[in-house]
Amino acid sequence: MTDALLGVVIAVPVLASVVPLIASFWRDKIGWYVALIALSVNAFIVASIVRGFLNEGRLSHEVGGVSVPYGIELALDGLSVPILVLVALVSLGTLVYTRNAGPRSNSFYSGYLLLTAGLIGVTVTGDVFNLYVFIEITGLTAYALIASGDDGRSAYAALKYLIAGTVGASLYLIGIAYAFVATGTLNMADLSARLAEVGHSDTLVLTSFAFVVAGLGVKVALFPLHTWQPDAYSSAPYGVAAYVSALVSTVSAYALGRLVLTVYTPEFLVSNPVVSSALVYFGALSIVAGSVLAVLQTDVRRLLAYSSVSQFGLVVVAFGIANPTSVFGGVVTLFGHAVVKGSLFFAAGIFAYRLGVTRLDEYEGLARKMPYTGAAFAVLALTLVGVPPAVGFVGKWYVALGAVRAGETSVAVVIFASTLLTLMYVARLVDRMYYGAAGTGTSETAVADGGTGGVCVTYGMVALVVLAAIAVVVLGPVASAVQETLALGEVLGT
Amino acid sequence: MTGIAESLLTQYYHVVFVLLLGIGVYTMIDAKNLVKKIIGLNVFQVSVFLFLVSSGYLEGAEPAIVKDGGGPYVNPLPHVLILTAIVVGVSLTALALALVVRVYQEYGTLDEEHLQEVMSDD
Amino acid sequence: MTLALELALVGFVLSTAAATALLRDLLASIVVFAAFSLGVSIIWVILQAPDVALTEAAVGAGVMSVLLLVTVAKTARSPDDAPLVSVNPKALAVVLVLVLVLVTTLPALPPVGDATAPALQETNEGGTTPYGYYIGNAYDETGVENAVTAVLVFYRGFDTFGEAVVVFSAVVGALILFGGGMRRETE
Amino acid sequence: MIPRPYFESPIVMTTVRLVAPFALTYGIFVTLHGAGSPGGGFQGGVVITSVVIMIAFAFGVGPTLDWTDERVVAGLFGGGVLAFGAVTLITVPFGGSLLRVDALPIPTKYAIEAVEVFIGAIVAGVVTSLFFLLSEGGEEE
Repeated sequence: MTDALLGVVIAVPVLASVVPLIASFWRDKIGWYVALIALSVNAFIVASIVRGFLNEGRLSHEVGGVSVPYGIELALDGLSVPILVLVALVSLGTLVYTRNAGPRSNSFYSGYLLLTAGLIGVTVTGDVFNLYVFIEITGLTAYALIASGDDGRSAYAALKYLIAGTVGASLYLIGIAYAFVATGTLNMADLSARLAEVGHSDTLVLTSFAFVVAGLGVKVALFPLHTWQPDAYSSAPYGVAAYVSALVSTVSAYALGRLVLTVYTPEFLVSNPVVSSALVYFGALSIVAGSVLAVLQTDVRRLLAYSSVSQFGLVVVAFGIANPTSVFGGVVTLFGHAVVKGSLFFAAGIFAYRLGVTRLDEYEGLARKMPYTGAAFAVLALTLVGVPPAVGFVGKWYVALGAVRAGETSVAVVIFASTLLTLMYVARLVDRMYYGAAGTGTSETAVADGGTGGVCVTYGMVALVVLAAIAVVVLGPVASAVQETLALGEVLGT
Repeated sequence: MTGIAESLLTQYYHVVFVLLLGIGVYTMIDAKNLVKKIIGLNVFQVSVFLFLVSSGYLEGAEPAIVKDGGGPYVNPLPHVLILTAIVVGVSLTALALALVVRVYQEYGTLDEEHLQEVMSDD
Repeated sequence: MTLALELALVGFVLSTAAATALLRDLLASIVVFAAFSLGVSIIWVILQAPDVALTEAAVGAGVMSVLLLVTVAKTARSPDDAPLVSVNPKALAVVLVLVLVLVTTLPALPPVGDATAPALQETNEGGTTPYGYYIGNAYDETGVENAVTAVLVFYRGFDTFGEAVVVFSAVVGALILFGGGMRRETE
Repeated sequence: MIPRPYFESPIVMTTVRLVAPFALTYGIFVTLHGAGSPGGGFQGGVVITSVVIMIAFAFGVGPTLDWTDERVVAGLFGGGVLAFGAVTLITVPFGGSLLRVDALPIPTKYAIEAVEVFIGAIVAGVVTSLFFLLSEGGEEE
């Protein structure tokens, strides 16, 4: 029965999302409560799914009782368990934040629940076309939530995101179409076997791989396909920016890993050394370009956005190297980045709501005005650099270790170099906050920047950020301990 | 090169797929008007649909309304996928148009260059 | 279906698609786009996909055009000082590269309608293929003659559930944008 | 804001009055006949919506919106999603898996038809709402 829960965990938020819409005929502002109940229920379901995974290993559910490969399979293995847990945690955490920070309309929470359902769907599906459907659910709701800011800027950013995202999803669909032409099947496990039969150096297989990577690359926002992302993150309400930056690109990167590692398989990468190095260089380029662009930013939200480009580059490098060590590093980076980046946006929101600061130069002396949030922000930012023992360090360590084991020492050098670049912009930020002269109080951009007026920062919001800062430090050692449990070697078939 | 020339003749639906894709991408890059970009996006998506549906086509076969003694049938699977994809596409278009209306209300223009000017003035 | 007729249709679809790109007037673009959708739906009929054809006609030509028209009525048509936009060389170059890359993959594709194509085999090394399975079992297992409906609702029903969620998300998204719930506040 | 492009035309109004009932019937027919022939909930739902859109073109969007009860429209798609979701979940205790419509105590064919009807309701409700939202959305602000 545990395996059926993989579908229930998608259906619950979908069903719940109808309630606020219908209820809006009678009452406003009950969406938050509905979302809280539904996502709490979901967290319990996820807990029992994880228990099932720990007892039985890989879970698989055939929807409709139709056997693989004729129906749709939902599956959970060591690669997806951390992502599922992540979605369950972050979706609840963000609710704590949006309680006061908003948006608070009923329809917003319907969208929020649907987005969560989409994210979970991407994580647990075992079918390449079903993945497309869930990617589109995730995209559609993410565009709408980004546009929930009060000003036209967010609508325009959302529209650009929509066009880029739809092109990305369509490129992915072309990739799937090429694979379908070559094999006639869509189930991931079956497709993997059939692709191997067709031959990993077949033109159709290679074309399909190229389109899948390019399409998901747009969704992940890898350099140079990232152009939609900074505008989207910097014009959305803080709560939405946190949620989207923490999860939407994360599950897309997971989907990329799922396809590369379990459909095309590491063997495909071994038999096409050119393709595998291209993938690694693609990621490495993103690492460097993202860091360099982040250094150049003056707006904190844009800085955080470009830093994501760099972090996801690291994840792609990890998947491109494709040994269990590097993939583990990639998964840890995904998890750690999500918690860190989401919380940094929370903290940036608290600064903006309380003091009206959004730009780097306005962060002067911030830590003295808001010591708790300031300290948490500093810890989270340093985690991004990879300061041990926090989770960012553990992720980078395993990716580098995997790279060295695979003989890709140059990649380890790139990772080290990007750490220095990251240190550059983080140090600049933290230095300003702690040693800069105290600013002149509330800046005038506060109201003009939208969404800042009238939000009262609660203890809950500050506590959330502080808790997250503690969590990312504790998560480091914990992450190393679960490496065995995830059995990634099994997932990769090595 | 002869391989390519030959496939142009035997697979003109694939050629149409490539050309439509090109037209769609061209419209998306070139058009300054946001609504026009959305139309381009739709042409682009139709090209992908054409590729998938043609993969299920079997010369001389009938649609898969399965009866005893009938056949051969075309592959119904790509049709199902495209039905889903068309509906997904129209949902995306609807949201895109809602965003367009919102942008117009705010800035009074749908021209991309003009929009960028107005926004940088803020 | 004769080849000449098919080629004429293909020509119609391609030229209407090109016209949507080149016409400056938005309203004209939309009308041509509706014609394009109708042409495409006839291609679906030729490719023996009547369900797709019906959907394309209803959704592509119908709903899409209405929504586009409503949007243009609410916003603005482009100034029509020249009927056609001039060709943009930069965009054309990008597109040409893309098209050339795709053309090189064409020889590897099986010809359209070819009975030896992998997607049209009833069995392979893994046993019965999805195609073979649906053709052989859909009616017996579901009692539904139209295999497309059987696959849509039963075998791949979860996709369809996702599709319903996408449609629902679109309206939720529009409600988020235009504020409030379903209830109109003006009354 | 440009004036709404609406002209009262008795010919159009009469035509719509005559055609609307047939279009509605056809929409319901297409929704219900997906099993044996091409068609189904998505196409049927769109045809049903076309009735509302026809009326809006003939009599003006504003009057049509006043005449439409939003609760019915929201009930259509909300109810459709709830019903489809319920079918997805209710089959778990019957057959041990999601959406296992062949495990329900009714013939599979009827279960499939029922799902098509839910889809038709969702599509009809959503497209009608989208039409109204796009033509009236945010106008009062």
